[in-house]
Amino acid sequence: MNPDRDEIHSNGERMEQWHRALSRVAWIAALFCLAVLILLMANAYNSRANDPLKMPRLQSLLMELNRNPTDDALRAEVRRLDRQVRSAYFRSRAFAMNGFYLLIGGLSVFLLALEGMRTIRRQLPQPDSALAQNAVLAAAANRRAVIALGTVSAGTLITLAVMSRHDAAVEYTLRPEPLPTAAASRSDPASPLAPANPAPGGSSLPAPAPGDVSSSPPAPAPSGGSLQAPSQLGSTSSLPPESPTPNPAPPTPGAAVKPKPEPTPPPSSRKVTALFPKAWEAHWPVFRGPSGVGIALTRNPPTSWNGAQGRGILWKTAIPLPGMNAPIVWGERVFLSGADRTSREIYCLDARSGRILWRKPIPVPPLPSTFKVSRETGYAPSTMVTDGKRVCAIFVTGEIVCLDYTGKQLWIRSLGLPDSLYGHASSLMLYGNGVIVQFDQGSDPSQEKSALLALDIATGKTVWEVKRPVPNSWSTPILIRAGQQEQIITCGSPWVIAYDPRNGREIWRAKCLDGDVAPSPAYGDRMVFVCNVGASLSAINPFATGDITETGIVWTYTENLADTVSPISNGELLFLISTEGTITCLEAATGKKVWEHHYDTMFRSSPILAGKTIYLTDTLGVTYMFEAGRVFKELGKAELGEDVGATPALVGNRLYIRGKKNLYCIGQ
Amino acid sequence: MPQEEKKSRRDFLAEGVRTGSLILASGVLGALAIRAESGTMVWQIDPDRCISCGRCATECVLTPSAVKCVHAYALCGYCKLCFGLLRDKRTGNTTAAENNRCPTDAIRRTFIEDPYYEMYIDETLCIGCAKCVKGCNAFGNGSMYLQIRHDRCVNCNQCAIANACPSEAISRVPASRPYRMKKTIHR
Amino acid sequence: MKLSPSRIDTGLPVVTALLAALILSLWVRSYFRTPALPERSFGMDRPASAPASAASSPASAGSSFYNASVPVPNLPGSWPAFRGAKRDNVAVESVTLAKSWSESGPPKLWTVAAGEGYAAPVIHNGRVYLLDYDQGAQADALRCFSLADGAEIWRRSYPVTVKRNHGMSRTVPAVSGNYVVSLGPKCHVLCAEATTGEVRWMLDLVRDYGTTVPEWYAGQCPLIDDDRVILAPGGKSLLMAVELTTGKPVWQTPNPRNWQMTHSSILPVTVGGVKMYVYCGSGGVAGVSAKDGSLLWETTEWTIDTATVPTPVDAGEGRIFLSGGYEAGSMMIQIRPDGRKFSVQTLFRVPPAVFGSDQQTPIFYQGHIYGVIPGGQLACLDLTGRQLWKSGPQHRFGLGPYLIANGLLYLLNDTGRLTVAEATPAGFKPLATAQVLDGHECWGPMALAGGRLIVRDLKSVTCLDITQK
Amino acid sequence: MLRTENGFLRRLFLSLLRMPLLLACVGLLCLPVSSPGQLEEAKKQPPPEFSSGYTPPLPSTPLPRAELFAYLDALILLSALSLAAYIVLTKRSRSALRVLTLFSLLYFGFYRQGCVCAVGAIQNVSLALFQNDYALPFVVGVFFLLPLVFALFFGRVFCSSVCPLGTIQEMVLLRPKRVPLPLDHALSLLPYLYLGAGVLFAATGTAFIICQYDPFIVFYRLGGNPGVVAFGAALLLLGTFVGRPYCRYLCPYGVLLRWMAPFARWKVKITPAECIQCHLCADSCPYGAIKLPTPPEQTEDRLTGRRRLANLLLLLPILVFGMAWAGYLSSPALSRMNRTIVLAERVWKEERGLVTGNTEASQAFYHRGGSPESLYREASRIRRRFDTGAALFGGWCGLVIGMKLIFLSLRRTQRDYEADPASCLSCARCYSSCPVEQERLGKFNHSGIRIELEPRQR
Repeated sequence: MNPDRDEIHSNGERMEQWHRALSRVAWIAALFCLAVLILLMANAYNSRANDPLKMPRLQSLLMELNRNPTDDALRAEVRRLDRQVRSAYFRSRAFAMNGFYLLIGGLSVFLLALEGMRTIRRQLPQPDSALAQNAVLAAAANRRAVIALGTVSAGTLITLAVMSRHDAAVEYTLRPEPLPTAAASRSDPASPLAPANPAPGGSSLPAPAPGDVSSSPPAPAPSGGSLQAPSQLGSTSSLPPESPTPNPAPPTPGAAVKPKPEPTPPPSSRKVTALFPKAWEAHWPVFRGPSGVGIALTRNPPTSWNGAQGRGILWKTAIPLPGMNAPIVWGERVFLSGADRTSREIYCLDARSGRILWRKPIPVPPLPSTFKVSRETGYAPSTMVTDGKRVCAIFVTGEIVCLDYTGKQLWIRSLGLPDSLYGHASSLMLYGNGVIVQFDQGSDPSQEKSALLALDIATGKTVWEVKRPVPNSWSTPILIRAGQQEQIITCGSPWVIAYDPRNGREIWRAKCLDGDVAPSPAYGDRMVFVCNVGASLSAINPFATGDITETGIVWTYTENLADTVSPISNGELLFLISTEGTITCLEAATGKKVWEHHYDTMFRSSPILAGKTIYLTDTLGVTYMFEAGRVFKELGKAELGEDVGATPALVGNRLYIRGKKNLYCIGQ
Repeated sequence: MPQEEKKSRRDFLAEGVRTGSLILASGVLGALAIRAESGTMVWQIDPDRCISCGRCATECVLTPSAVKCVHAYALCGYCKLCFGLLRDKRTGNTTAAENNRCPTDAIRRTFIEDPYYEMYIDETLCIGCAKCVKGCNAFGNGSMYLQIRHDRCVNCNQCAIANACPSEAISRVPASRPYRMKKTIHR
Repeated sequence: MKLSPSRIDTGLPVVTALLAALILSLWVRSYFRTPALPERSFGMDRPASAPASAASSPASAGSSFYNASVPVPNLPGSWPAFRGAKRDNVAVESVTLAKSWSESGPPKLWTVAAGEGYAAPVIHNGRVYLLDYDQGAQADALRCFSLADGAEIWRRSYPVTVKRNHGMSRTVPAVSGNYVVSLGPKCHVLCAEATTGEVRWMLDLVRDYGTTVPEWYAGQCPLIDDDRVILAPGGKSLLMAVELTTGKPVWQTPNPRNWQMTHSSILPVTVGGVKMYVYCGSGGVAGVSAKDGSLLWETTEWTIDTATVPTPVDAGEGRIFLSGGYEAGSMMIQIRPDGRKFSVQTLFRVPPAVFGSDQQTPIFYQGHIYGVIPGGQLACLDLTGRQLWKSGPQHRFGLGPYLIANGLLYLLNDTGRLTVAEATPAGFKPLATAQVLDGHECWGPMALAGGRLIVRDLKSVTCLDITQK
Repeated sequence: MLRTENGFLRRLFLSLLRMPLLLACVGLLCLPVSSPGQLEEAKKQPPPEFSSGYTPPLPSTPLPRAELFAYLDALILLSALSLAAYIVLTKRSRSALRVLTLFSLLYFGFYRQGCVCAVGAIQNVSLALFQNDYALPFVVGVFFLLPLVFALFFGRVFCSSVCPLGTIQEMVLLRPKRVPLPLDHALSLLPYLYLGAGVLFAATGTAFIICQYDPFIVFYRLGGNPGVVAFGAALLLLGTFVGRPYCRYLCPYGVLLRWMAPFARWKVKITPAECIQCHLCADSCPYGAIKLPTPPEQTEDRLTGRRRLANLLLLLPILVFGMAWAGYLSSPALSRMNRTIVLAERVWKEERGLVTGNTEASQAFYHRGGSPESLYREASRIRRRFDTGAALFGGWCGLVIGMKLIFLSLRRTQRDYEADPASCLSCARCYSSCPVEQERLGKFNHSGIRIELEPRQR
């Protein structure tokens, strides 16, 4: 015997043995899989009876039990069945999961065995001789097959086409724009919804002659005298950044934005600009900066700091009494107020060192025990104003006080304890020599408790006062110039009202807010923006008089509305910040959403725009800096290390942030 | 060498196509991805839209469903007579099987102080059937609601429940904000 | 070491087969070995020790307030008890009521703040009475206001600890002559002088009559009938009458089946010349003789597991209309004299989609029944149990109250929007609507006297002038 | 893109005409509307007054898989693709490829549960292209793009061993049978139609049908729609003797790869050197991707062929426009896949009393206080998209059928046995059938006949 041959033989023999072994294993694995599959199916079938969501037997037992509530045997049966169903459900779930794994395992063994068998019995390639066929005939057959399938698919489409048009329900699309009140509003010119004829000059908004105020609906006559306009107006070229606004995009149907009712843009002279004296430009004399809408005029604001490490912090001064009011700055002086239940104080700090130059306690009578303010408001929520010589402050209790720069009290008067849900919190404003106080209170507007007042900053005497048809609110007014018309814009529920700052005469009003109104208005290019949670963000055309609810609201937006934080606009874009942390960027002209970004935090203080950067501080003291552009871009983030509720002040190259306990000055 | 020339021309063409498609594809995709919040999206239920129809329990690709009941304690009225827990038709106010609404015994209550009880949901037992949600919405504060739990959800490209949802309550949300919790601020 | 060939082709399959069989048997075994879940029972969630019911004697530790300087206006009209003088929620006003309002709605005369709840006022002799809960003082407070301007005339309070549990106060006092009677959330009955608020007598139904305070506190509004106060304490007696002047029991109906107190109130009705009081207890409905409190009839057909809130409605000719929430729907029963007793027959029963009321009591008016059904729509039912109309999905009123005055239906929705509509079986015909309250849960019943409509939300009470100017 | 200039101008004109009306509408919308949502809000209770110092716990919010892992997936995809390209083109090893296949099956299949895959990503890309409110997640973009880029350079290496849909079919292929060529050609139209439908429904925001009817994902997830499970099981059973039925006759992503692969810089070559025309490899491809040399004799004269081609070229525009028209007409039926359309039609009918009762969806719609008018507007907007989309889809179907016929009528000459780069799945099976390859590997033993070739069973 040739040992070599023998070896080959025995090798072949062994391979045959292996082949047989694997074939048997494959059979076993197949049987195993089959068994598992059958058991799984049996389990699935069985578990249908134990579906906890469908238990007809249990349901009928329960109904029976409801008929015989005293039948304890029935009750026990219900409990037993309930337990059985639940147990069976979870048991069969576990069983099925394990079964699936076993099935996969069995299949793997099966496939592996087959693979092994194939490896043992290799075969030579055996090309099919029939492959070499007539190419022309083959191509013809191929074409026929393709045509057959093509016919089938075309037939399907045609069947669908034939079927689909014979249905009444497609009719709704035959009218692309629904015409809800077409007939009504056309035929009835007296209807309040019927639009006025377009006025000459391209504007379709009804524009009664100026001065014809008496004809506009409720325009309460203001009492008292008049204020003088600020002597010299600030140049408005630097704010807001003006951009040549292209024609607003035509409305897209179905968008969340209401179409702009004016197809042609108003003449370019119709611009909304800030209203403040030029002398204010180097200071921060009122809430949210000289413009009152949070636009800082500085060119090189600080961009990074850290309160805990002291990096970038020029100084930090503890403020003795708490207050949610924001610091105001004039020259090298910083003013703020603080108060608790028993005392009210005003502080003057040196802007260079942070030293408290003086602190002035304001004598106030003790509060009645019934008077309560919310913890979040505190006793000094309103920001002060200064005209460069004097500072005025108002407290939650309605006392308004004026001091000179040495801390001497010039006058004090009380507007009475406000009947306000959270306490008076609207900040003061300043127009010429008039301190503007939006003193909204009461829950029922018909009681006429709310008023807008202008007090002479020198004497505290009322220059004019006008009653407001709104309940308590917490929003601070802003001053704007719409074309040549100076206006105070006030927010209340439901009315947004514009007054002439000289005499308090009402210019226009729009009904578009609701709820507890706290955010201040903003303005941009040609519009005024107001918002509150529960209502909407509305863009109002301020070039009008009378009740413009139906004519003056250019667009509205209803998502992620602000309930505390005021919106801010750079003219082209509008930024809406919700307390819950969502920042929405909208196109100011159309209200279209440009972007949205969410920070997982809470915002209560209002944003500041410096150059192209928006500074926004959250309640934990983290200031987020992001670009006021068409794409969200975070430019930086800086921590103060202390909770913050007040809006910062940004003047020169210094940023002042009031934390819970300390005032920080940030800069180089 | 026409053959060679032809070949090199073809290669050149292929090269051109390759470069062109690369530039085009990366340009288009770059433009698509540059939009804000282009991170991972996950599926979530808007509790304000949910009508507790019960499809979440049956339509999810997972069994039991990735949808579970979440309890917003800050919204809860802590009722002793909790309609998320107890059936409308009862024989007494005990939590025994005949009075309990939950088919899998996933809701437990613990006594806090008179008259308040805390409801706790055992997610290992919850199958997302929305029976408690329906009860809590009908008679209670609506503090119980369904959410897709992301420790279970496999984040299908097309959510099977979203397809079946009659109230279009399920949509994609950024993975950085994966829940739509009910607002818990009382106004 | 080489494997013997003969061992491979039998050994490997045998090992595999054994393994497969083992795995299979383990898997199948796991199905039968999984421990069953425990049975769902009760008791584990109960408080460790039952809270000791503070058996206080509130009458002694009360406080009061009386401001004699508040002028009491001489205004016409009266709404002396829950659902008005005839307990039918239908008012006949001598003034003309406005059928349309300006945009701002009917003028608001005054608003006063109240503790959280749904307790509604009654009006009598220019005074408004309200059983309020004073959260600050932790006390029930029976308060009296001037109908003209809402100025508080007097207040009588006694300490009771009530925690927010879907509101705190929820009962309507009853006033008759110079007495006002109230039933507090924890079943304290107070009788006070209507003009000064001086306490006449007090009862603690829990302590004295074994009442169990219902879930979410008592909702029963006491009934004054001549010189008696009719109460349904459950517990020791199903119903009882006490003297209005002294609080001494006149008669007590035994309660052998231990029916509990519900949120439903007592309906006086006369059938076949016999005056009786009809009450929905926890276990059914019963009628007792007004004379001596003897049980005239009872039925266990009508029970609602969760809470019986609406009061039975007298639908005339011995018909009693019962309705409820929690899927109960409605039922009409017929009471007929049957010898010395009375027989009860069910005329029809309808599901809640046809008619049912979660909280408010429906109104029987000119042969038809009006009420807000689950889902919030107003519906009209005829006396055969047929639904004639629904207000439609655009007109929903939630759990708010409604009443009929001079043929007009006044409906308040949950959020304080008042709607006036014609009360006609021909259909829902709204006339005017206005937002009159800003708060929510405007669930307290309304009271109307002399064109002054008093409405409330969770935290305040407001008086509206709904007359035609 | 889908909005035509013409329609836009018409709408602008109409909206100018309706200006007074719009003003009225704006006024109407400003009036306070009380919706059921507000009623719901009103039902909420203030929080309980706890006296025992109890503080309510916060509901837990388990987070989804971290974004980092998504990037890791992309990295693994890149590595797997690179490895596959190396194995297929340089190492030319089928066994190494099998190991990678197994890895992909386990990782992309069972571990990552088949999501996100490149196949489904087509729809995300279409949705992002046509719906402005959907942003394409970066990683999905990568999953979509990477296999295509690799196909541009290395052929369809993604199909070979990375795609989770392909690997599971690769595993079950036991006894490959040849699919009759006409059937193969006809069925190969299906992926194009499927792609068209997938893009249409994704771009209109209707559904992701490719994912919805993904037949194998149900196995990776151990559960899913019973119908899809049955479909998947059927495909796997079919796949035991028909090579990769899904990849060849359904996969829409394969269409894109098919377009890229012919331009690949490095392609699968059956023989490492010169083809010796031994035709041993002819039957080695289970996927029918080996092109055979053209037989020398032709029985058809050139003129007939040319005439047919000319006819087909003339037919093409007719086919395209005819099908586009049919598609446009069938858009109402197709659009009923969209839930908004279905809801709008239902509400429309309900409002007019054409049907009685509510569906759950219409009930939910009324419950959330939706305005039918805005629903109709939205539905009309979707319908307009569908009109355009369905016309494009029909045109696409016509184009695909016509082009296929034209390609089948083109006369090509080929001398060697070559893998068709468009349909070659780079599975590396053919390599071992080539004697030249065996020689390269040194498996020819000249002392005796010992050829180890890829096993075949018949």
